[in-house]
Amino acid sequence: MSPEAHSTAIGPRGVAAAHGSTEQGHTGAHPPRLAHHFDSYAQQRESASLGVWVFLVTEIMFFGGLFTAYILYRSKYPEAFIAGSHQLDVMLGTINTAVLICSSLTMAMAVRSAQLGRSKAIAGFLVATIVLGSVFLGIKATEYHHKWVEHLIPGHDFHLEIDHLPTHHGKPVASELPSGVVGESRADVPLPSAGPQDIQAHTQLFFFLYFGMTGLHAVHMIIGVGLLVWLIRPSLRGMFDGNNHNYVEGIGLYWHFVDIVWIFLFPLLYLVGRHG
Amino acid sequence: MTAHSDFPAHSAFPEPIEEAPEPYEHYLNHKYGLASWLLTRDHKRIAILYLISVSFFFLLGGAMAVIIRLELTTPEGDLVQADIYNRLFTMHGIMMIFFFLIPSIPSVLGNFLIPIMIGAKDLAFPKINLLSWYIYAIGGLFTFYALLTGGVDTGWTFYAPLSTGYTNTPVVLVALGIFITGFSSILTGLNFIVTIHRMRAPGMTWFRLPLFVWSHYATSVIMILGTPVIAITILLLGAERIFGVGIFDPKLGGDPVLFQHFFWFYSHPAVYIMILPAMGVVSELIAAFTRKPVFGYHFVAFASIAIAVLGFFVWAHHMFVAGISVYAAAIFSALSMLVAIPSAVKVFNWTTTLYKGSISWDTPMLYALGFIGLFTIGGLTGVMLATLGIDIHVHDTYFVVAHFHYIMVGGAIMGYMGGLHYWWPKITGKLYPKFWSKVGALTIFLGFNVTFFPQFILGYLGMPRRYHAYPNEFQVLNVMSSAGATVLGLGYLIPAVYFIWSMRYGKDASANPWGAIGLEWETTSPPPVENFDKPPVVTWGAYEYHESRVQPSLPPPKQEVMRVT
Amino acid sequence: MPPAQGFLPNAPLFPPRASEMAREIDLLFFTTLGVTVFFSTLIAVLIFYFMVRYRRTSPTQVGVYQKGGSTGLLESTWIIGPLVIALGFFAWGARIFFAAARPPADAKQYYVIGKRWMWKIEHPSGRREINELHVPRGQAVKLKLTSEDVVHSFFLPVMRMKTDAIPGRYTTLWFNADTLGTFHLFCAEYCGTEHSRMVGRIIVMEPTEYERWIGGENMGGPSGVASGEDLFVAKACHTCHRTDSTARAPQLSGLIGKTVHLEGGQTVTADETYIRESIVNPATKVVAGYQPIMPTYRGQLSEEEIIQLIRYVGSLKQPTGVEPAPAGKAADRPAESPPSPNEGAR
Amino acid sequence: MSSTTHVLPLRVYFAIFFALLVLTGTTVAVAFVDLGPLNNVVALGIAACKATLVILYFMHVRYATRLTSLVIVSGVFWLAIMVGLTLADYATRGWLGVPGR
Ligand code: HEA
Ligand code: HEA
Ligand code: HEC
Ligand code: CUA
Ligand SMILES: [Cu+2]
Repeated sequence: MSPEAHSTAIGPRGVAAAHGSTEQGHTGAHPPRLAHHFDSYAQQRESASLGVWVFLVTEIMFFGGLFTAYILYRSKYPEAFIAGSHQLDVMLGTINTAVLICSSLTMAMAVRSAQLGRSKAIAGFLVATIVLGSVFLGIKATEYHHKWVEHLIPGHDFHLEIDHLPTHHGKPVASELPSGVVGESRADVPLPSAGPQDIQAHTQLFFFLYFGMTGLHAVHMIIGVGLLVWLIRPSLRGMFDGNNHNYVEGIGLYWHFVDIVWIFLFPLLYLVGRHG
Repeated sequence: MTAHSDFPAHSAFPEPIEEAPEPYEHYLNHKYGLASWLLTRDHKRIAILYLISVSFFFLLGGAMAVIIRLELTTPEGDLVQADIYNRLFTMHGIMMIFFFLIPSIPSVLGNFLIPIMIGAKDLAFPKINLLSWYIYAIGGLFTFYALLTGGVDTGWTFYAPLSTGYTNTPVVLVALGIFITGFSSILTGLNFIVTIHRMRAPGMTWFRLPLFVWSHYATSVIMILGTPVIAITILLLGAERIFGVGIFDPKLGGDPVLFQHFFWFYSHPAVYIMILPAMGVVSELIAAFTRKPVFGYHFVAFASIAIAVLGFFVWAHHMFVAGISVYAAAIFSALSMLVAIPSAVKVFNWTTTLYKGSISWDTPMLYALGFIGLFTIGGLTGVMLATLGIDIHVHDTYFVVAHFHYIMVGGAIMGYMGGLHYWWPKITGKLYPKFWSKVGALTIFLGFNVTFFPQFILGYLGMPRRYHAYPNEFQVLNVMSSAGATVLGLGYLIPAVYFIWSMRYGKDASANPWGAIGLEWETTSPPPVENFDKPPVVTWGAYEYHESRVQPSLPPPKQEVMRVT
Repeated sequence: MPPAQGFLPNAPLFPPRASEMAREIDLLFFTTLGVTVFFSTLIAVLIFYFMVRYRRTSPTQVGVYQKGGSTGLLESTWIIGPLVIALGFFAWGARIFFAAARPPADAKQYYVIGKRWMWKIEHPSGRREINELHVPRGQAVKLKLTSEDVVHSFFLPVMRMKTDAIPGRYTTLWFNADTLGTFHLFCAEYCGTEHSRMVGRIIVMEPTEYERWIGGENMGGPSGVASGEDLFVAKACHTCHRTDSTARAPQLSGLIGKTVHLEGGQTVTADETYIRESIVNPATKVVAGYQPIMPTYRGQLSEEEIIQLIRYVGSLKQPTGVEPAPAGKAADRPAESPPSPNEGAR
Repeated sequence: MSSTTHVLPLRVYFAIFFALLVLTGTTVAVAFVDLGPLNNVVALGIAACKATLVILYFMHVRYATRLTSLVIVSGVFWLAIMVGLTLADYATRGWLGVPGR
């Protein structure tokens, strides 16, 4: 199953031994910041990185449930999803995407500095990442507030203002736009009489998914910011160098992952049926 | 050695290490006090913490099973009220599955043995290991608290919209308990995967790994890929219940069948979380008590992986009559047939291993052989359930109840008991009375069959499950089942008593009381804190029960190679 | 067929059966059971035999070391053998399952509503009963199931049939009873406190007797179709769904079974679930060429009333002379929607 | 299995960074152009490209072990199982023309 299965004749610790930094045992002096049960820095680092990656896979599946629900309901209620998406602010969404990409860059730089053992630089980039992350969360909070004011919180006095919907003049263009199972069908929602009642119920589903997905994402961001804050002190103390920067690297991987989730959330939530 | 009259010296393989100097330091006695347990990062002590907590939940779940069976002795439903009965089987299912069987073998035996079996000092992330126990305990406390306040009555499957809109029991509390415990499962799986990849001793190649380790690797894969889905499902369920949004509620445009998809996407693979570790145990036992290499090692190893992967493709076989499309039903039925094949491979390879073995009738082996037989019955009835035409009739009847108890009680628990009996001398350094352990094993086997065999017939007769009262003509079989359950319950008491007894009064175990091969038998019983006094280097494959192990002058066996024609 | 008697008079070991399908399912069941028994016995016998034959005789004894281990031949035998058997199960089971899913065209249509904790049943004639299902012998019967609250499951052990009743949708179960008698009806999907009391009886009668029974107590009460027609007027459906050319809404005659083209290019096959959705959530699937002006009737109609309306709509026959177009596109639709590129949109 | 870590030159990071920003701009711009069903394809395609860039360079997977790639691929694969088989049910509902089947 594993790629090493066939190639490695001896176990990973045997490989580590070949690199010469092993066999400290509990008799010899154990190197600083090498946990007692590891033989070498390489072993420790590779364990940590594999651990983080495996964890990120669980995160994929965690968000995956929401994505599945999203796909299903979007294909069931395309109009409602368009109507819901039009309630979101593309501008803010785009800015936030950019902010998050910047923060990924600063995070990557922090990891690089850690690899090079530059304590001050690590801390600097961490602070930059924290600031950018907080900006993202701030903007998100503003958006949430708007939704609250506009009664777009599902289950809580949800009400979709009719005149917020983009009105289309003239005949519906829908029939010119065939689409598949998973796909939006039309430019906008023509709004004569009773239709909106349904749209309203199903738009509530959209907003539930919106809050569910962005909310979980935000929770991950908050945890990430917390972890970054916690990292500042050890990095200033020079804890990290080429041998030992697992914490910076692991938290960095996590941060990038959260960025990737947003990369998918942004078009799925903000950009549905914008054209037309 | 000869002092242990209960366990005659199996001196086929000499004790690998000299008897330790009398009071020697091991993981149990190197520190004392509650804090040294609750703050430990030693995988062996954490395993003990798990052992205590899963046993607690087993007794709790078992106690509920006893009341369930008592209630079902009469058709009227007169012992407890319907509401209570519903809570009983729900909490029975939840405790047994989420808080007992899923963590049992991996977190107790796996935790204790994997590092030793691969020759490591500990799991890759000892702190996370401890954390996972705390998470488990907190989740357990939530659920236990919910139980004290009355428990939930949704069935362990939590189907919407019953669970989201109709019951007024503390669903969110229990759901939260399961959600939290899920993370403990994830962390355990993560730890195992990294440990197996990165912590193997020099010379411990993938195909020298004991099959126990392979099956735990497969289990861990399921844990990390499946468990997050139940977590998100539970979050959605909670959100729907608390905020009244309709992701599963048809009144608001949601779809109740989507809940079932999500739930079974986890819960079907989860049944393999429960059985794979037991299969790993059985592989160890069969090898040790036939003194033979497991027949078809590579096939058995890859069968574990195949089960883990294929197990994710079959979930909707729980939903054949739940309004899914017939085409989807057909796909899932066909895929369910495929997943039976790796199980078949295992069963046949184990049986063939017996051929020309040196078969000992020690207690662990009795459990292992019981496992094979009962798992075969349970598994084949599973295949019957996966057959579309049959499931229309027997879905949600006692046939299903019998199927899964055959696999989970007759299979997984037999494996767990066998493993406990096999490694108990290693874990505690004590021997238990041989006679009573055999009496216990036979009582459990008999009680088990009397309890659950009649349920197959009940199921085909059409008795639906989760029924608190039932038509008169089902009574005879139900009484039989209840009688069996009493025997079964008493059967479980026997090991409970002598295990506890042995911790104080049992004779000391030698390092290798069974004369078995494996790194865990090459260290003292109980093992020292960092598992080995000298870091081991592996030069043998697993189960190399070969004369050359005793007489080094003999040529070693050719490495077993996979030959596929 | 009397229930087979077990060793005790009131403890049958085999359930009664009353349809051809039940017999087929039993045959499949016993075949698979035979395979199960065969393999379980095989394994058990081998285990016991080896256990005794190769019992360890001295504490130092070692098993025979098998050089080279398993052979590809053996392993492929027990991979391919069970695979073939299991796929055989699958094929046979799937055949029955599909047959059980497709009701014959002449099946009489009943409606069943599950509600905690009772079954409400409506006969084709409009007669209603609770927890009892009277059916004529020798007549295919098709049940359209739905639920007012949670998921239930309509289970007739004697027919070896069950189907879940799901809120917001219709599901189908059919059977053709061939044996007279009274048998169990259960709710098989756990639905809350009194789940185990959501039980009843199915009574198979001679057709003549059934006619008498239907006529006998049905004291001129409105038949389902009649009251559906009343509702159609009372709820003002007819104001839009008219038959003349000024209609603002599509004509409903001959709707069931037709392929409907929707706004956005999708198509659906009109069935009960679709009609229900059109009434309760009309804007979800809008017929191509129409404005979504139909008001929602959510919360204004009970499940029974919805069923009345569906039955009424289903009873509206295609105006004679106008055959439904093969593509399912109704000739009376003014829609100019293009042929859809996508089939099977649901 | 490298035992020393791989330090990437700065320009790689900046190149990726700019590529990500450009792709973000593109995805927003394209969303306002009517491409029919292609809109979804483009939106998801761009997102996938961006994710791949982040994974390969910011997360160093290009320079990591094959095991790491295997872990990622299996994550995506299992997600596909979940989405694919669930939708396989919904997409085939009604093919038989019998409600609920
Ligand atoms: C440890 C737990 C466990 C395990 C391992 C299994 C294993 C299997 N299960 Fe089971 N199952 C459950 C626990 C488990 N199950 C539970 C808890 C439920 C009920 C859930 C609920 O609703 O509450 C359930 C329900 C359940 C259903 C749904 C029934 C219903 O509700 O209608 C189905 C249907 O397909 C099924 C099938 C199978 C199959 C095909 C296997 C296969 O993996 C079995 C494979 C094994 C063998 C086949 C035996 C060995 C093979 C041979 C000896 C060779 C000969 C083989 C052939 C000729 C095929 N199971
Ligand atoms: C690991 C899983 C597991 C285990 C071990 C068990 C163990 C047992 N189960 Fe359980 N069971 C489930 C998982 C499990 N069950 C699940 C998932 C369900 C479905 C729930 C649902 O529908 O939602 C279920 C449902 C279920 C039902 C169906 C209820 C219904 O549908 O109405 C029944 C009925 O007989 C039953 C019985 C038993 C019995 C007799 C045991 C015995 O093996 C228990 C034996 C153990 C003890 C008895 C405890 C130890 C001994 C003592 C404490 C001493 C005192 C006792 C005596 C002196 C008698 N179980
Ligand atoms: C205000 C006018 C109006 C009223 C009142 C009305 N409908 Fe409709 N109905 C429409 C329109 C317009 C459509 C087509 C657009 C759509 O599908 O929403 C339609 C569509 C339908 C359809 C789907 C038809 C098809 O060809 O697929 C059904 C079924 C239906 N209505 C039943 C009813 C019933 C039953 C009632 C009364 C309880 C009712 N309608 C009341 C205007 C109305
Ligand atoms: Cu209705 Cu159970
Ligand atoms: Cu299953």
